Amino acid sequence: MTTTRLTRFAAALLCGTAIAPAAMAEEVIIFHNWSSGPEVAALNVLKDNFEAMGHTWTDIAIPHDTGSNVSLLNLVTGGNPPNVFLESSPGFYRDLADMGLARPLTDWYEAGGYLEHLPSSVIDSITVDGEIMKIPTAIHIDGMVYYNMDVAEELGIDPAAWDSLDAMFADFDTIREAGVVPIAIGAQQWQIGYLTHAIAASVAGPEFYNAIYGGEVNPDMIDSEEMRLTLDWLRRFQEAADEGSVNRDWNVTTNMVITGDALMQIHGDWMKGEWTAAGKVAGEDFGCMQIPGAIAVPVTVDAWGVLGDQSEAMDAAELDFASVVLDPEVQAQFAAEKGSTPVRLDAAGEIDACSQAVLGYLEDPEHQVANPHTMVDADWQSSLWDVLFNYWSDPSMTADEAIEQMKSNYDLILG
Amino acid sequence: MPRVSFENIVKSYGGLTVLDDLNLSVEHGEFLVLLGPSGCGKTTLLNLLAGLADVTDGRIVIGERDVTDLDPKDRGLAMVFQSYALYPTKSVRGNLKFGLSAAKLPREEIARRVDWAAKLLQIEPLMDRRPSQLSGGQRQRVAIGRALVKHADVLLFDEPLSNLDAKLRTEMRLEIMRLHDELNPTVVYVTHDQIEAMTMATKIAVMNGGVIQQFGTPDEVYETPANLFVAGFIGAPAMNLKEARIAKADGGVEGVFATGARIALDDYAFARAPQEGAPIVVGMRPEHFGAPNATLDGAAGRFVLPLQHTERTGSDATGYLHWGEGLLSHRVEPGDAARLRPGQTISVAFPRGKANLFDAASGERL
Amino acid sequence: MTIRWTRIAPQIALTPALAVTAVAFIGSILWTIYLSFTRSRRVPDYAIDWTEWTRQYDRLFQDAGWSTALWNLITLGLGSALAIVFGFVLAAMIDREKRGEAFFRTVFLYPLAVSLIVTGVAWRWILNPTMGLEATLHRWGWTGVDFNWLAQGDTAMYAIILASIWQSSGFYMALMIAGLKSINTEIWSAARLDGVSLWRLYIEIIIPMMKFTFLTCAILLSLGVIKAYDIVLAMTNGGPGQSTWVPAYFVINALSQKQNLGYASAAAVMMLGITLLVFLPLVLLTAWQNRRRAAA
Amino acid sequence: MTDLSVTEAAAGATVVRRHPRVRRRRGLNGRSIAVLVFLTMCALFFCVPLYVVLTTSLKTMEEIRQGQIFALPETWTLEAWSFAWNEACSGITCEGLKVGFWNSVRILVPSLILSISLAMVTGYALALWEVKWAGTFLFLLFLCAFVPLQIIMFPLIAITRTMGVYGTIMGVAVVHSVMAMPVLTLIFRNFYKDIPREIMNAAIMDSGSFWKIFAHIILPMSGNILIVVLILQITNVWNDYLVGVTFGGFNTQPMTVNLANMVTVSTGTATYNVDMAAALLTAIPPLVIYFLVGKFFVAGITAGAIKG
Repeated sequence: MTTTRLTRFAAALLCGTAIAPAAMAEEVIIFHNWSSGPEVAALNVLKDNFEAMGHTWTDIAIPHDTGSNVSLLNLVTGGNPPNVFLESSPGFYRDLADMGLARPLTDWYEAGGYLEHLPSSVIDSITVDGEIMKIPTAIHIDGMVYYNMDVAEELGIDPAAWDSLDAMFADFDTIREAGVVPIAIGAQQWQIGYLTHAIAASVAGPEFYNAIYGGEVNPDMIDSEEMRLTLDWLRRFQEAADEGSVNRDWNVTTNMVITGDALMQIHGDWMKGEWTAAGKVAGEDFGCMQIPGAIAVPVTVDAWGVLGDQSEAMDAAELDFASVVLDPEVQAQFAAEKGSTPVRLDAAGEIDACSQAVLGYLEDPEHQVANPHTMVDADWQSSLWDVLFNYWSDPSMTADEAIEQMKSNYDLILG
Repeated sequence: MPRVSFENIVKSYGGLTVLDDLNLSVEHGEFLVLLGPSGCGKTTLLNLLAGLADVTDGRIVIGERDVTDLDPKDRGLAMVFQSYALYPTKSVRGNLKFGLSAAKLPREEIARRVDWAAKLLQIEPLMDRRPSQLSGGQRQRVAIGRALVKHADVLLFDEPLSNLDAKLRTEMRLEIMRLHDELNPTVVYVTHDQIEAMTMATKIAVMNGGVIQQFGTPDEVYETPANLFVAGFIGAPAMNLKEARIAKADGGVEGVFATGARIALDDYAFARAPQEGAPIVVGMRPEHFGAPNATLDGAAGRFVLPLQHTERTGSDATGYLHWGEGLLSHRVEPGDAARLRPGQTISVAFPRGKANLFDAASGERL
Repeated sequence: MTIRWTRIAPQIALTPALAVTAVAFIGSILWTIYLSFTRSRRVPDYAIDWTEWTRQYDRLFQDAGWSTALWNLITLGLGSALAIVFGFVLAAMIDREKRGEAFFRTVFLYPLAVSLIVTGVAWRWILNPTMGLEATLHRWGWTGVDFNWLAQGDTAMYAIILASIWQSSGFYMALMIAGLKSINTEIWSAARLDGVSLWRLYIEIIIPMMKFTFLTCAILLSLGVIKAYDIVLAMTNGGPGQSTWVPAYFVINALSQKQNLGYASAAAVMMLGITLLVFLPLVLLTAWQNRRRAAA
Repeated sequence: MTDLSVTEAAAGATVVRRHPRVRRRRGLNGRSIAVLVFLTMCALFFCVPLYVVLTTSLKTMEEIRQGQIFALPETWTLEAWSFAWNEACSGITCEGLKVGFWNSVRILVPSLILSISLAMVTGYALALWEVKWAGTFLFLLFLCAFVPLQIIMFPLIAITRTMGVYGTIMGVAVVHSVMAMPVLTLIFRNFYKDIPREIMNAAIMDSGSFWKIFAHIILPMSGNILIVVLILQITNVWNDYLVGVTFGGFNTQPMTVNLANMVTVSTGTATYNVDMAAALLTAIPPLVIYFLVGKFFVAGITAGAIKG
């Protein structure tokens, strides 16, 4: 690390990052795949603070399911690489390292004293092969239950009282009779994939979860009681889905709950952003909780990576970006807009009821597992999603058939 | 000034040899007509000269220059095409100018030459029209004008009159001859029309099967055809070619036809002395026959044969007599033709010194 | 030898096109074929393990998604073939009944100007179960009608076929009209004099005479079906499940979701094979037609 | 399932020939009426999507939720149109479809210039000049014309990456030009092939310059085929999705990609009126071309498909 850069760190630390005038204004190209309203609002928090430092934020967004990974990798290796990118996959950082374009940030974290403010699960998720490679920006729980409290009240149901999925499903008939969709589901491949791993963590527990979604897949666990349990619950969810669920976007689905057409949704808690965007207040208009009876919850840590082998000015600008993301105030604002939970334990500002609940779940390290994206082989996960979505879409497909397909996929991909 | 010569030209397409070791040269200011049936290689030869096709082997020399490997535009040629090949998007003036401006001539020079050609060919009122607005004859004039403005030493014509009606064809023939007299370029003219060849050429090269059968003045080609092909090809109606055998009697030489008729050949200038009984072909032009039933003093042969039919072609008429399996044609006074009846026996006489003799086996002139 | 620009200039002018063909097409195809034998993931890995160089293909043949994609390709091909039939019927009717020819042609052809993404968006909206056609029909009292095709795996393909027929029928109609117009008018008169019924005239005379047009349409259609990607993306994005996957979608999915370059390459090579299968008849057809024309 | 790149197909862009046929005015008999009724019904089927999309785009969301997809709007409003054009979001930028529109235009112009000039010169050289390997090359082009993008996608990504144009407007334009080159070349070649040999010979004797003959003689004769190819290529490029989404980068993606993004990930409730307005906005340019120069359009898209 050069002396000039060290000086800049010192200056940044002294003055407080957000207001530090940048020595050199850079046009920083930022790649992400966020596009819904709350996501964009949260990005704008970063953007405003970052541009206040004199830099320019040039945005490139490729929506989730159009192959952002391929684009990102090719942009990086091509003539126009983004400097900052929203990317969790550890394999991606390994590829970057192979190309000499990785930028380890361990020194910077240590110099800035950031590590003591981050939960250990977050530090784990941003570490790739021993070096910190990413800048965590938000924590999400992948499978939270959000419900419309007004509707629950009208129906005379208290979701908070459910202590298991069985108890939850037991109320569905009552809810349907009142003309309300009990659970709103958007049946797109990735949503079903997320729902499944949330169910897996919830009903089958961390050991099974990590055997399937962890860095090291254990083939013996594919054909297991836990897998059958997970698949059986998935089938029950499918049977409970309404007619319009096919190919419905998650935020459209959330809106069904907001408008009272449906009672609840199980999804990543980024859906909170939709609620707050609609002017609803957590704990008053909508309730949030983990899946009833959950053994563990899957945690997503959204994180940015920065590109190495850049000009000195760009290197500095990238670190400016990192310091903006990890600024306690920015963390709180960002979390409020996106509906996430801050990654910093000392994030300034108000924490709403839902985030308080999340922080409660996260207190117990045994109660959490990591989002598959940050851990697992992309090919294996994609093949899992293929099988799961087929299973979802074809009611005649049995759990055994699904397990058979998974086993053969394992042999082909990882075997 | 240019003399055009082809030396040992070979041209083949793939495995097919079209021209094989062809030699031909034409002197400056001559009007050479390449004459032959379609597919005889005459257009190929012209394209080789123009550079539009490449020789497989041999040399083409224009003047002192070996042009074999030159691009067409560098050979000092101009060409008039069968379909005129006018540039459809350019006006007449544009058509005339294109080659000149491509050669980067000064503007005034171009204008001068275009005006000169327009005047020479009387196409001044048409200068701003498009080719599609011109009649066939006008297009032909423009095409010729386009070739003339280049002041090329050698002018090439590729069957330029074949798309015109008979009347225009005659007019344009005269026009081309006038231009040749005035400007005196070397001309190579391809046609399959023997009338064009006979009227315009100073030299004719009769081609068949990629081989030059005879090269000479129109008179030579007509009067003393070098072989059976030329004999049969030149002249309309065609020369009568009848098989015969040499018979020597009383020190004279006679030809005895299969029909038994005889013809005296004493006056024929044999290249070498004929052998008794040698098979020959006797060529007799229809117009050399005397009038039917008229007596002809000193006739070489006299034939009395039944008439099959007569044909009248305006200024002329031809009678056809049964000759064994075939026919013998002879010129008839047009006025007489109407009086002759099919089946009527007619006596015709062939004069001395007019017959052409060919070796039956090789077809060559004896 | 002197330099002859008339020989050299065209060759120079052809160099860019030649380079594009050599690099972007031939070179790239060979590259993809090579990659299909490797275990490349996100980035190319040029090592080939010769003990299992067919690994990607083995996986492909065992992949349920791939066989679904192949079946869907056939379904889509057969289903879209209706567009040819439909196109011919429209063309024949327009050609016989001159009235309104310009109007009908314009109407039947306009979907062709619309991109497949837009086509997908429009039809997805029409087939929307809660606010679209089905809802309207139910409101009109036809509650028995089920138009929620996109929601079920076994009908989603029909929705895609419907949209593609809508989009492409006009094109085949235009080809057929051209084919019909090239038929000698005297045949119609002759048939009328002979008192042949219209049905028999079409089936026994006109259609056999247009067999070349039909064949052309069929080949164009097949090539279009192989390339079908946009319409699937816009209508169903492959779902529900993998029920509307087609090979073109499979390749993109393998590249972007599975991040498996080797696997995507193997699938792409199979796509090339299918294209060649369709292409071969086209070459033969062209040769046959040339010979026929030469004979005529 | 005919996307336009297929319809160009084989070769030869002879403008569809119309044999003038005698129009017989017959009375309306039973069969005529049946045929006309059938055709009218088909026409209705073809118009339904346009009607539905258009009316939806002019409605408010409240009206749309009533599920009267075929009803005319009660209150006509252009709000959705202006929202789609000016405000709709694609990523963090909420500047509407106009961004994509201008991107499409910026992609279109260089790709037209590149592909058409390359194809024209190549077609001209192959058709009118003597090149020994022309036959082999033509066959290769014929093969290439049918290669789906997927097969050469990764190599093309790598190539454009090396050229430094991946993820730029130029990159998208280059890929479009490459993909269109074989077909357009065949079309031009088949058109030029019919130019009489003698005109070329005359020009060769007059000038002999490859480029001068092209500029002065051949180009002025190419008017019709240029229009045909222009229409073909404009519709192709404008309606493309795959090239745009694969090779487009920093907000340089064409309108179709913007549209797809907008439709799949909209903010909050699905705003079908905005989606439909956006779809129409995307479809307008090729539709305008179609309705303005329909005859050439038909010739364009059927170019080559009908040989003889």
